Amino acid sequence: MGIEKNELVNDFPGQIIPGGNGGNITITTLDKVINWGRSNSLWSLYFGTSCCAIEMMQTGAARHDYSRFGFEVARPSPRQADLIIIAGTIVNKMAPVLRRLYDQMAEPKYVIAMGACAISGGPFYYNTYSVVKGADHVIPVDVYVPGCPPRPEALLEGMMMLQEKIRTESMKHKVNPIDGFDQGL
Amino acid sequence: MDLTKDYKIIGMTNSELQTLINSWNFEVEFSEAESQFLNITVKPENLHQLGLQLKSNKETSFDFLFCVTGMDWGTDLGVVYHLESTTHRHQIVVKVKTSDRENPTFDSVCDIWYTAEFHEMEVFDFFGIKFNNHPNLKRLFMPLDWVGYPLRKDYVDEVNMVIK
Amino acid sequence: MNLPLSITKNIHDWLFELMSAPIAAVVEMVLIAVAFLGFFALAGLLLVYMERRIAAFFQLRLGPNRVGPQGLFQTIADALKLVSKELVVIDKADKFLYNLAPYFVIVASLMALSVLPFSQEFHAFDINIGVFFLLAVSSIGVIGILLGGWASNNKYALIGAMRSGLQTISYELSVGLSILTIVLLAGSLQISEIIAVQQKGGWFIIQGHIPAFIAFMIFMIAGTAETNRAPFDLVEAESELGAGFHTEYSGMKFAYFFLAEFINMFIIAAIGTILFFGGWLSPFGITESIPLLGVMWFMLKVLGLVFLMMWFRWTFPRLRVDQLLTLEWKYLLPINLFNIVFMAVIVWLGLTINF
Amino acid sequence: MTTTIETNTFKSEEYFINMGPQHPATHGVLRLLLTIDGEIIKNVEPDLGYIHRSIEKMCERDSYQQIVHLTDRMDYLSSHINNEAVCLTVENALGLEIPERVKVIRTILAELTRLASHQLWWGVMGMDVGALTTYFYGFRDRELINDIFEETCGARLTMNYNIPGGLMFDIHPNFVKRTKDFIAHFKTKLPEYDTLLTGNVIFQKRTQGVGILTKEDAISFGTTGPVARASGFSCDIRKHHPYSAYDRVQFNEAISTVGDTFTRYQMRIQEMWESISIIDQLIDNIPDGDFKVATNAVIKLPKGEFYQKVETARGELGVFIVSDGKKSPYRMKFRSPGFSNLSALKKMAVGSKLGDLVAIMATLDIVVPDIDR
Repeated sequence: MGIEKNELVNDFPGQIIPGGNGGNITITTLDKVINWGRSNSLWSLYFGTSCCAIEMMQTGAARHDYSRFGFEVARPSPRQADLIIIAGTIVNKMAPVLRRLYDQMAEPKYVIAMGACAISGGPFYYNTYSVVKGADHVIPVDVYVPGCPPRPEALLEGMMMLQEKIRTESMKHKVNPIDGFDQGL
Repeated sequence: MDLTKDYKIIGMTNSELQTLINSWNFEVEFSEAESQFLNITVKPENLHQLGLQLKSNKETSFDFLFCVTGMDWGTDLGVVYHLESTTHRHQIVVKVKTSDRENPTFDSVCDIWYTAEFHEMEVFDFFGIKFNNHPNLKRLFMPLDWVGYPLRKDYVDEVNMVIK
Repeated sequence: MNLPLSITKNIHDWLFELMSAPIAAVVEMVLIAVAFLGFFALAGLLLVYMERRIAAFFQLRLGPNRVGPQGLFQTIADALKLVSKELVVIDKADKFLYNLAPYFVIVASLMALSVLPFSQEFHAFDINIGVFFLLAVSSIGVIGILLGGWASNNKYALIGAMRSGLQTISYELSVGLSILTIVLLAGSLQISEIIAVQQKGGWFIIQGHIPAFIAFMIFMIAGTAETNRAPFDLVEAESELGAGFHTEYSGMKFAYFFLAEFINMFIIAAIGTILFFGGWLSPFGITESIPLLGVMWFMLKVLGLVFLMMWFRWTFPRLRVDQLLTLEWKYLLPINLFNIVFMAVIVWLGLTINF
Repeated sequence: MTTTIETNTFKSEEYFINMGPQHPATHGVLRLLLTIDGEIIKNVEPDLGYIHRSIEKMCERDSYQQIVHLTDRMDYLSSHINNEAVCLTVENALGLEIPERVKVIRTILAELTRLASHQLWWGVMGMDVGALTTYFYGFRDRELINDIFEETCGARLTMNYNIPGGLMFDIHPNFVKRTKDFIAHFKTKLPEYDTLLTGNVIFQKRTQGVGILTKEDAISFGTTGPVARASGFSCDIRKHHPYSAYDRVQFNEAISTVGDTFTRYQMRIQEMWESISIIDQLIDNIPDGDFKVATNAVIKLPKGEFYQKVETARGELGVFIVSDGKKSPYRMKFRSPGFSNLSALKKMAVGSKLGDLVAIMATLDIVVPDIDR
């Protein structure tokens, strides 16, 4: 990892410790290949709770067509999905179900919180007894897409941001996002 | 099928309805103030019989229960039934209330109007009003282990509710 | 055989010159196996890509076009991702059967692939019961589906597997009988023999005219049902059963099921090509002098039939399970039985069309 | 079909299956508890509340202007009509005289919303019975309506265009032209829907004679909208209790007496034609005038009970406001069409097969946040 970050050397204070033996090069190359595969093949789970689900469907439909990026294989089974797009409000009764779906997914798995409700509870933040104030109270979220509901273009942008995030991953330092989540880490 | 005539039907007027229902001797109270419908308030023990009569009587035939609302009037708990007749196209509102907040109980009307089965579950869920002879009275919207009845006026939830 | 350009024969001769006969034979087998495995993976990926682009074409959209030129590398990315994905271990599943099931499916379709003639010389395994072997082997796949559904310990998977069982058992009959109709015409079960007959007398769909055409239609319907594709995709009916029999499979195990579906489609289309459209023969013998072009003709015909099956999939609604059985047992089977007699009479009276 | 021969050697056993909350056919997060014998459904029990957002409780603390915005998120496919329902209730309670211009614009937008909703329903209906391509055809036309909404209201889905007293701002100058273009376009595209799905033999076999609801049951279960009208229950609010500009347009109520899945499907296709005709009649005759009447910044309804029903794409939406004279309602109740329609599901689905259940659910056209509120 250290070798890649040469551009930081000039203005980085103190001593830089080089990455060491050549094993890293193999891993980073392999990382690149695998990240390329993972980022270009994000299969999402059929998951939409409310209004945002319609905009998510619009994103998949003919005009916006997220299949161009290879996202179109929506899987009904969490075992085969890589991505949950939380499209809509999460309420107290749904939260354990969402957590269970997330736990059922196979690693690596990613989460996009789509819309104000999934980010913070949105319009249902005040005076409500049943809404979870943000999906990140339940599962770790990678990308937040604001809007109520976000336009399809915004969702596409969010998905491409997720692709960028995946491209920076490294197998060596890979952590399961759920580790320590329940303890508030 | 020519249904155009059907749209112009206006059933009995409120005063006609009032006279007719008065003749059934159910000890009901009438009120037309502050509402666009004729409101009748009935005692809980007469609710089921009145409902049966309202539906089966040929002149009223209120066969379409379009809205069931649970109510918390501060002291009293109650249910408001909005009824319409699909043949005569007149409408009426039936109210029933009780001051028992610990264990409010009414008779179920879900054998008269099937739709009441779901609506009564909703009222039970939000107001804790129980219904006798209901086939499957349980919480419909809230988790089964939820404590309290959220739409009552005295409901407080400090964990989930952020009051603005 | 007198071939002007015989690649396989040259390799064969060269190998046997280089080493002793037994070793050369083993090396040859390994080479062929590797070639088939490579073809299997490549064809699977290409078919998935083709399916997605064709679906997009039917659905007024573009389909994958960002990963690589025109999205050609899309399925490679998918494969890479599936390989690197975690294999979920199901706690209450029957682990041995659960892990065995994908291999059943994949091995069955690989075995069926081995007898297909890509051209006169690219024909790995020309046994004298070729068609019978194809039929027998291709129905092993359903055992994998049944096992997978049963061992997953999931009710949706179980319903899917049971549906698959009844579907395959029913439609196997129609596939078999419609193939039998053509075998009556060909007089042989050997695939090279079947194609040789067509080389002399024209493709069977023309030679056998009416009964052959009926047989072809039944074969395509039943073949689509065999591969569990829409409108017969009850096994993994998305709106009913979620993911169907492979609900609990993840990563590469799921990819095996996924790939096998496409390879099975390829095999059904290939059988259709061999039996009805003259295999690697060119239309009117226009390129008979260049046998290597047979590969192109064979692939063109097969992809044509594959396109037809994809067209079915993206147009028709799904059948219900009782309608599926009604269609087979009340319509296809009687028509098929009558058709065999019809064909036998035509062959007996010599009423076939011969060029 | 449903008779079971029970012997000791060959005994069928019912089992229990959990459909949802995350399931492709439940259109969101509805949960169905199914008891199944083989493929035949013995019992259906809906479990709701997976998207219950306590809108009725929130309304008790919100001002009337704020409540309008919450209703968008209930039945998000008829969001404009939901807004209209609340606005009409408030306006009637205040006794406001609404300009004709507002009434006509509201009606046109409501019908466009209905078209958009039915287009989406048609696409998803096809998907539920296995014809995936319909989905894209439905959305192709829906996008055009969304463009019109976006230009005039500023949003594609949750429009917030109505306010008590009128509209938030005047229509966009392009509105009339674009709507006319769309109607002309859609008139040529709607027959495509029939070609692709209605005429398909498999589709007809799948839906005809399945999930029959009699007229008596339809009334007793309180079903409304296309579901009830397929059974012969004339319940179109636009006809029976006309509001906005519906009293001055000519249209037919789509109605039939068969009551099976296929009829419910046809009702909606027919309603699309009626919507087109309503828009055709109104689009050239938008009267000039104000786009709103002035109201107080803080609206206080008089003490009393107010009920208003409107016809959304799914059926009758009732808004019941109990006011005690303050700036927020004392109790607000939404009578949602989907909730009552769903209660009839058990009646329709028991005895049919698993595949039929999906088709029946599709023709109920359920929007779960509308049911759960």
